[in-house]
Amino acid sequence: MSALHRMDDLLGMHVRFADGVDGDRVTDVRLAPSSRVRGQLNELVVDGLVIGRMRPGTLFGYDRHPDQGPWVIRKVIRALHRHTGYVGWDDVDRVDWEARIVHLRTTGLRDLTAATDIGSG
Amino acid sequence: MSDRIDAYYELMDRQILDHDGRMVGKVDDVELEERDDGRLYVTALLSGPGALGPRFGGALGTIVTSTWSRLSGRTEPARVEWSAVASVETVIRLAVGRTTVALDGFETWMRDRVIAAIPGSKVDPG
Amino acid sequence: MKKLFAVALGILTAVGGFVDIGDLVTNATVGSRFGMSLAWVVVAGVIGIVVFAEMSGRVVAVSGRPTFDIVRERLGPRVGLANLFGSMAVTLLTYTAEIGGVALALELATSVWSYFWIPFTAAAIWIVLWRAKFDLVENTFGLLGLALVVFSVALWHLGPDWGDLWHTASTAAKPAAEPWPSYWYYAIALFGAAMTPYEVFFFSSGGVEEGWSEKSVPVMRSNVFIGFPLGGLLSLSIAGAAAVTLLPAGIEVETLSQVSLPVALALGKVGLAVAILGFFAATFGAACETGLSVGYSIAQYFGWQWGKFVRPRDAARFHAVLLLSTVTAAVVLLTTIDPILVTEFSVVFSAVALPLTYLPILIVANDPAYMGAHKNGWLANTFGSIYLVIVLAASLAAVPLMIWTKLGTT
Amino acid sequence: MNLPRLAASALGAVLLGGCVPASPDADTYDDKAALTLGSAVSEARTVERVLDTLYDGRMLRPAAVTQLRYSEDALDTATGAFTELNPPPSRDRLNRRTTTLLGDAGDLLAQARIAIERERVGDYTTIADDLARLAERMEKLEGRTR
Repeated sequence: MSALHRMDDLLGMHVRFADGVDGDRVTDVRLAPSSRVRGQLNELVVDGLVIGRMRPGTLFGYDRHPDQGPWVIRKVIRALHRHTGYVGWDDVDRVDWEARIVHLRTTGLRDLTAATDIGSG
Repeated sequence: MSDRIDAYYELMDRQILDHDGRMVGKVDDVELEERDDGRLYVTALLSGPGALGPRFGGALGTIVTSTWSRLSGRTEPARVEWSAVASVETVIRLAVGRTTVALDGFETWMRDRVIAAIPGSKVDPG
Repeated sequence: MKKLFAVALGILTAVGGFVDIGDLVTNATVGSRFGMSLAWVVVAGVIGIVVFAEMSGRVVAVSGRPTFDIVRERLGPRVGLANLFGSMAVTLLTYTAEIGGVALALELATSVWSYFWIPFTAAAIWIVLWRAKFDLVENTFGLLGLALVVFSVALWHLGPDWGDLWHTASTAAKPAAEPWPSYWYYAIALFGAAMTPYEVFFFSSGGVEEGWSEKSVPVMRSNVFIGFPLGGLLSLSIAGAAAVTLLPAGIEVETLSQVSLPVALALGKVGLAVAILGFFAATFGAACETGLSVGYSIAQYFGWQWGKFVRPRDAARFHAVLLLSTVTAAVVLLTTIDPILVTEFSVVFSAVALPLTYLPILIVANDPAYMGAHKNGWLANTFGSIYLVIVLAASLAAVPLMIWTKLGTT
Repeated sequence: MNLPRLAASALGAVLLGGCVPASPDADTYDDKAALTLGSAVSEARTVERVLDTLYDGRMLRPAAVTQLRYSEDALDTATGAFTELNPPPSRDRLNRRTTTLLGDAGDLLAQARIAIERERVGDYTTIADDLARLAERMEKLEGRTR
């Protein structure tokens, strides 16, 4: 039986590292095209989680584009989001939807790089 | 479509256009299906107060959701199958027309009940 | 040749459309009490709106995303909704003031009580929003608004001591009788009048209405870099005319007819008639812009179809919002509240609400995902950052000063 | 100073927790007198110019009628707000002088309205000159009080 969930349930879930450390949360969900095509596009699959503190500015993009201006905002937002990092899906042990906790196999975060390197649109 | 997408940064809360470029709604949420391989697949885009309400959380969220479900007579929000999506840019373009996705019950109600009654509503000002 | 005409038309409508009831009242009031000592604020406000409008115009031309799409995409639905409420409260307040302004202009032309005109004005504005083509509205009232050039002619005709005017302006020499808190209160009111949020809601949504693309950026820039500063000159002329004729006589501006008094003194009946026409066109055009801005912003937040480029029946909720906000504004005015007072509240709360939309636009103008190669250069970011600080400071100081100076009356 | 503005400033004052008491002390009374006189001067000088420009054909009649309506209303409101204050004993003379001047201003504005109504162009300049002199006297008193 395939369970249905909503993206917004994933956002803000608490994250527990393999060594029991928690306090960080899911601030974004990285999707990647899967091998199967449905309609015009490949189906998207959750490929990883952006993890950090739920502070203002998660959607501003300064954690993804290190040189994004202006300087004054970049300094403030990057300081707020200095803990932000990334885990691949294979680093995820399991997602407890009821307790809203993501259990990880790893103890650390990888650096976050922009998902789409080219300026889309 | 570019390679990988960050859901909140590039998909959620984006404007959805039908294949004529007509605005049909926002990506108010995204439906994920947990399959046997344990992975979460995007199966549909969700639009309308039924999807947006819960995201407000708290009293506002419940009010929005319950009012919507009472007025629309539905409990599940409107869905746009992923197969209907043509491209993901700064907007989400659909491969189908707006009648197919039928996202906007409120729009149709307002058009038929109020706007159509006012003379000149069919005149193209262009 | 056609392109040249389009550019010229764009600039002219930008000039004619720049001044609204907030600019008319605030500049005349400031001129009559502080002379030209607050002129630097008008200059700062014009530069600010040029920076802000250019950024939002470039964002919509390149990414196709008008202001409130961006507010929701970059602040999320919850903060976006709070932003929507704040911005719409101010825009509705401005819409009410503009409709009141039209009624006051009609009162001036006919001596018939302004409240008599409010239902007719509101109906006329709504009919224009319902039927007229977008650029028909823009061009007609933009060009008619040029009648306000009569204030510059009047100021010139009054033959003031330009040296003295320049001196008070450049040294911000506040008249001794006026206390400093009132000076700063009116500085913020003037700044709010020059940088009113609806101007950017309308400007960016207009980019979608007119189908801008990357190729439209140069024309957009000519409108903004030439049209807005010339519009700012009109504001300065209104303040200058009041400074030269009303300040020495101790006349404090509290009515639209006092705003036009300097023109009568300088140019007589014909000048006054042209000024009144200018009042009507400026406020009617601004009323259409603010009315549309309410509809644009709410529709963009919820993703409803909006815009004059589609038939009303295809943008039913958008037009329902236009109808509802027009009726609301008319009802508020019919409580016989003084439109001049509504205007004063609208310019101050414009300053309060400005950061709500200034910050997201500044961020997105730098976001490669939206702008690609068209993102802010160092110049846009330098001015953008300076004005971020100014806009935040004005926003924080506005309400405390309003209470402290009791709307500038003490 | 018209009613809604006064209401708004009262609201402002209340927000500050310092609403204008019905029996203010001497300083507050002086401030209110100066403020009221200032507003009366503004209305008197406005109507003076309306009459002058109307007389030499530089003013549109509807605009003049409209301005008279607002000036009378503003003066009436300002006078009302001032006369309802109980002056401290030390300010009885100021109270008498101010209320007399405000009364004269009210009469002149009414005369101006009637003259414009009847288009008695001959009276425009006489009323305008009276207004100019009255404004002068009010301004002097205001200067001494502020």
